[in-house]
Amino acid sequence: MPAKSYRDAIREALREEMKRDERVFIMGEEVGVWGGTYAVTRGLYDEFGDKRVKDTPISEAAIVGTAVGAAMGGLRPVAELMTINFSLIAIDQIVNNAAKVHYMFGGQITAPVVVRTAAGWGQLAATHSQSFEAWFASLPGLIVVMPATPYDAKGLLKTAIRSDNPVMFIEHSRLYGVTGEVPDGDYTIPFGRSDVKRTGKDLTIITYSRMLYPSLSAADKLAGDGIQAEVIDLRSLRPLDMEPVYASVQKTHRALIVEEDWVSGGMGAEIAARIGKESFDFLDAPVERIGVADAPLPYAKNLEALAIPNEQQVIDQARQMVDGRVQGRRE
Amino acid sequence: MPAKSYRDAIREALREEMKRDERVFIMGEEVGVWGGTYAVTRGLYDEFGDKRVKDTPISEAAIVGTAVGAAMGGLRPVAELMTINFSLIAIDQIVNNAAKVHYMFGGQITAPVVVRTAAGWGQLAATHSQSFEAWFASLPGLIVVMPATPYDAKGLLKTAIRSDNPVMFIEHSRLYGVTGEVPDGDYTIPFGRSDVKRTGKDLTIITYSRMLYPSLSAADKLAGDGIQAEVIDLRSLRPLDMEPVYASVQKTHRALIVEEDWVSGGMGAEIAARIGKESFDFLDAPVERIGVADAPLPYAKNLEALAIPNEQQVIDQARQMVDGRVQGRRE
Amino acid sequence: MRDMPACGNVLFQIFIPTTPFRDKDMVTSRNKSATALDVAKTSVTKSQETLSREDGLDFLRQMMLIRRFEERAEQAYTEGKIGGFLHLYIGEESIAVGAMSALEPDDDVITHYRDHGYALARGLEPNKLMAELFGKETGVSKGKGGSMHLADVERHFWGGYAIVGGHIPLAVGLALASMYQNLQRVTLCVFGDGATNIGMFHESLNLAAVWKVPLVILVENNQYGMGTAVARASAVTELYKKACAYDIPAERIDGHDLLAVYQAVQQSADKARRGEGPQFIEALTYRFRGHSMGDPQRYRTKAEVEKAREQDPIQRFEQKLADLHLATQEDFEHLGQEVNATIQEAVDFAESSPQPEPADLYKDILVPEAMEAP
Amino acid sequence: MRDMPACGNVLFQIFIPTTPFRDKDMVTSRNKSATALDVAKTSVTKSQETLSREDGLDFLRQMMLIRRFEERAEQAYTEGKIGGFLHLYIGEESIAVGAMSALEPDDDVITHYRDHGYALARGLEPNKLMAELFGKETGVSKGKGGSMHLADVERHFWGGYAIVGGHIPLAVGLALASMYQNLQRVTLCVFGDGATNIGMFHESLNLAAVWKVPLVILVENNQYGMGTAVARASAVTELYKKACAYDIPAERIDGHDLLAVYQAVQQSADKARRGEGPQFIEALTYRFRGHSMGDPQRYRTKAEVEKAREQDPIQRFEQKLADLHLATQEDFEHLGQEVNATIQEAVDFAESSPQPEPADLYKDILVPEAMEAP
Ligand SMILES: Cc1ncc(C[n+]2csc(CCOP(=O)(O)OP(=O)(O)O)c2C)c(N)n1
Ligand SMILES: Cc1ncc(C[n+]2csc(CCOP(=O)(O)OP(=O)(O)O)c2C)c(N)n1
Ligand SMILES: [Mg+2]
Ligand SMILES: [Mg+2]
Repeated sequence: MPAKSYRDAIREALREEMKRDERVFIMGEEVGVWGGTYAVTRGLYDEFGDKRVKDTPISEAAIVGTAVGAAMGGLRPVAELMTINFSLIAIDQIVNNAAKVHYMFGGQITAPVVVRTAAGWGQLAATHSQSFEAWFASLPGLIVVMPATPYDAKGLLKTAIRSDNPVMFIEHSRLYGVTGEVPDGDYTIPFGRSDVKRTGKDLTIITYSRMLYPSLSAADKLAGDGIQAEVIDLRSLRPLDMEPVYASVQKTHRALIVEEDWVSGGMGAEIAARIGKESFDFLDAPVERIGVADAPLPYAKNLEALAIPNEQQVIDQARQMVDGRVQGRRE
Repeated sequence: MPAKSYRDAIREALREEMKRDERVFIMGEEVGVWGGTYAVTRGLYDEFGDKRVKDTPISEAAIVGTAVGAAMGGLRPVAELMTINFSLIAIDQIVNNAAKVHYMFGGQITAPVVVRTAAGWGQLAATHSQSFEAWFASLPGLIVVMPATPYDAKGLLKTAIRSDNPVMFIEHSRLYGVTGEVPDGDYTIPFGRSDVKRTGKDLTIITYSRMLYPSLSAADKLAGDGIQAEVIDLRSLRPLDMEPVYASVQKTHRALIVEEDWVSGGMGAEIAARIGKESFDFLDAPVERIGVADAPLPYAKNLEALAIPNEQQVIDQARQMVDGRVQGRRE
Repeated sequence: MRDMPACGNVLFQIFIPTTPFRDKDMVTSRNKSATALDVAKTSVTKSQETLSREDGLDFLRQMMLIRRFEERAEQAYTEGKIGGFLHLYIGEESIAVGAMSALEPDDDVITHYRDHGYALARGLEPNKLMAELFGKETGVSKGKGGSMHLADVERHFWGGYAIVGGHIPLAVGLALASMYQNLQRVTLCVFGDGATNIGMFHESLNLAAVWKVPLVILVENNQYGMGTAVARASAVTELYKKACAYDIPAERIDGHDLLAVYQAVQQSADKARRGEGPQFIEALTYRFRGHSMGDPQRYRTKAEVEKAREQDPIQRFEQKLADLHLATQEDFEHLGQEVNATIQEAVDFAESSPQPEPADLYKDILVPEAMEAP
Repeated sequence: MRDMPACGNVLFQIFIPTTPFRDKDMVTSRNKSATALDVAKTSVTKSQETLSREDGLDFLRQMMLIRRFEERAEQAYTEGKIGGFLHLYIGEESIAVGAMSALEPDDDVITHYRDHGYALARGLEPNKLMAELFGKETGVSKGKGGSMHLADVERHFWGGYAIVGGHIPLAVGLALASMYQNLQRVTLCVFGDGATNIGMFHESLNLAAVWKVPLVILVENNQYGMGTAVARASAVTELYKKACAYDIPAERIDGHDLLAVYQAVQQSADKARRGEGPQFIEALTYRFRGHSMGDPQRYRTKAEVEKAREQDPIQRFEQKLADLHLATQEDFEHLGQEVNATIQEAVDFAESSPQPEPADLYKDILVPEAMEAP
């Protein structure tokens, strides 16, 4: 399979779906002439023209709401919110329209809209470094995916575009350059399938999006110490596929969640709560969570580096958890 | 102590604080001439006039943002959002301004604003029956309180108004008529103090806001069966005071969380995750969660009744958990 | 001195009443003679001159149907058979009937929570509407939506929405879908005076104008957003002037004049259909009842309401039909009986319909995904 | 035919360039002679006729300081010493300097992320500003804010904000605080053309006008919001006309004419101070650099930028001073050296300042609560 970047994989999915289905179009700030601020949509405006690739004014509520309305009216909009931080301005449209119209009108209306957006950071300071996936994942009526690899990104975006449901498709600004094997042409990945990205028997690391990478590299280093970590990439946050997690914990007896969000109220809270219930009889140590420092993100490089979780934290936490096993921590 | 309604207790706090401090004022939709759609601010417009009690246009982002700006400029605004559902329109102002300005500018700016709003339901359908307290509670830089009793409401609102921090003060539309003992005159309740509303040794029920009442009445009924439930009212959701919870679970070995929010990603997720970690060695059964059905709220009365947690569910769940103990469920 | 942008270079002046408006204060800027329109789908304009007895009686019947529907709904509400919020449209019926009659069947309509009038005028069955208010399985939205969320996609009636202004961007999207697919459809989007102050109004109108989508905005200026009078909430009280910030053609009409509404909507829809982009209509009206059930109405006097009631659109239209010798008191009484029977049937239907099944709580949250695991 | 609201009953016409604007296309509606103002706090109006050498050189110095600051910041960015987003103001300096000079020291100022010019013109120390960009503890915001979040509350400079339009309601609140406390303070709120399309703009202007708060809105129309030309994003391209939807007096000025900016802001501030409510100024300008570092600038031609550069506000102001015989080339060179030295010192200060302490990560999240458990 050819190696492609996460960015190119996403663009490929967009392009192929636009060619496949006339109803698919893109709208958002700077998606056209500029080519997308993260260059994801580069070239599409030239190829498809301004009917299919629509630049918008800076008005996130109108962007999402218009996309939802167009979806109701029979189109397949892919709306881009430049970053997930700006989704707050549009969140009423996501919560109260996208995720509600199907149910609230007794099933007669569908809103097959995809909202693409990007989490991320990089000395962008407090208002531009947030990650609200856990909020979206709490909403019945919405599908939330957050792929980590180019392969998953392409396959899941195609599924999202073809789905009759509203989908939040959350990318990550620091993954766009990451490469991986991506088939040319068509393939899809269903929602709600967690993916075991590495197998192991001593510890289960549950993660998604960019945190997959420090988790995997931590697992490599841990293997050098004789600790075999299983790494599970959730990929979909709603529906959330916990079966592979429970199966893994039944084997490893230890679960560590690694997310790039505030720990308090993040995805890890829900995952830990579910493991705590469903794997109660199998846990040999408390479920641990690693995430962003419980502070607004600072601009200063050194402080930001302290705030974002990294490989070393994963290694340290994993070691401590497994040592706990060795020492027979459980009473 | 005189008995007062939750509504009157809140009004009393507002009135007393307005008399105490010229800088305190109220703004929001229908807070003035109408007297508040839930009649909370009734009479204040007549007493204080339109400088201190300001009706606003329907523009939630401007309401909260203007209040934050006025707080930065030296006032003590109490902004009302008619219901917590409409907070979504203002959420960018809460997240990115109220909760950020102090940190982002290195401590030089403060935003001593109170945003009062009400959760609730009552055949109001999908967009008007939501409860987003868990979202707000995930935000560093914000204080979130959600009182259940008239006494707590008055004391916490006074603390909120006097605090130099931004506070989300979340009331409940179905509690306004509830009465309880409330002292005349001044008293305050600090943030971050969970309150044990009933003691017990067999099971810890952790709850807040309206769910305190079915939890307490369930506890009464359970007592008839010889099950003594301890009921803890969190009161503040951020800061979240977990010490009384851990202390209780150390005694009861069982924790049940009852919330009036979707279970998935609700406050209960964070609480369960923390108990799972901090009380790992003391739990004799999985932490259980009771909350709203995982669906948008329907209008139909019978369906809504199915969706909202009730006393019976608490009783059933508690019995099951305690029976588990009796049967020595732990491996 | 500096320039004060004079918005609305109007050819007419309307007195905005602080006390209830009077008919004689209301004129419209509309050119009374219908212009010949060069599109296929143009309805025949109905003016005072061309109004037939049949159309006149039908308009009246629809208004009476809405009135009676709501009176019975109000009664059912006090009996505890309807819950939640119930927003009555009483006094404003001429707008919904005039507007719906002016549209093509496949034009898209989307409105706010005060939606009974639009639903009925759009031809939704009274039985299913009343059942929806009763929260029954047979309701248009299967009992999931209630009074504020009536919809019928087959009739291109996209529903009532309860977040003020929240449906305006949806309307832009519906209009875009029509344009994108080269359909001849126009979207009509209805909301109140209060909604013109929310950000989504601004974002949506701007986007609609930039993209020139076939959208007709119909603002029902009933003088109040809940208890807040227009002048206390909006810096500009002639609301049609807000359209100037988007270069959208706008006009203000007497909403209690059914034919004026009909003509304004028809002409605006034709323009939008022709590709002239969004159009804006402000219809002056007055809400005879409280905002919803249980409104203490401290914000206005009884006298003001009484005065406004003198301009009841139904009475006015009856008078017009009588003046034009198109109908008699007897016709009106006959219609009244017909309408009463229809509504009685609707109430009976609603009463006797089953509640949704418990399992319906979890139905229609998501469309089942076609895609399964590989 | 129906009424098209003609917004902005203007006494003047400005050609909006699709290619870069030229000076001669720009005129302002401003009455050149300053009106006598009946408030205590009125600054002396600076016009071409009354400009002193001292003021002239000071204005120039400030513009040069901003320019040099940003050139060095750009360099530091490419060296990896500054991170995140860096939005240069190069080409727009006349607006910040003109505007800040026209305000009283205790007037409140709040702006967007393109804030270096305002911070410097408001008198914040270059050392502390550069240190902020370098993410150092000695920065104005202790390294927590960076380029987009410069503030100094002592100078009533409430900061730069990075959510487009998100600070506009804050400005309304600051102005309300001033009015509420009977202070003579005016709030100046700055943002770009792109921000006029967001809902918060609409909500804020309406509320400001309804409450008549002492607010001056200053829109920097630099022709683009990122890569989107005004006409592609805004249905009305003469942005001052948007104020008509709120009955706010508005004007459009040549932003590259420092004295025009000065006068417009001063007069608007005086009116707001006198209780005439919010005022609106649209200053036409052009951004010489990319939106931020790493802008591929596909949305405009090199030629367009080159053409615009001919109207460099610094060069124009030097020319004006020379024409008025207020200063010579030698003065300009001298100023250049002075400014270079100041900025070199700022860079040295920033370089040698310590990073924040690790513990600072958790500092200033909340103000410690006075209240303790009973
Ligand atoms: C965003 C939002 N804010 C507040 C409310 C509460 N609310 C419901 S209707 C209404 C008044 C709307 O007035 P208007 O737009 O004039 O319509 P009318 O009810 O007069 O027909 C308000 C404030 C809401 N539903 N949504
Ligand atoms: C709500 C929001 N949407 C999008 C962005 C991304 N963004 C940052 S600056 C900008 C352009 C703003 O243009 P304008 O208001 O004209 O100001 P200028 O940068 O030209 O000075 C955009 C879209 C943002 N920061 N906030
Ligand atoms: Mg109204
Ligand atoms: Mg700009």
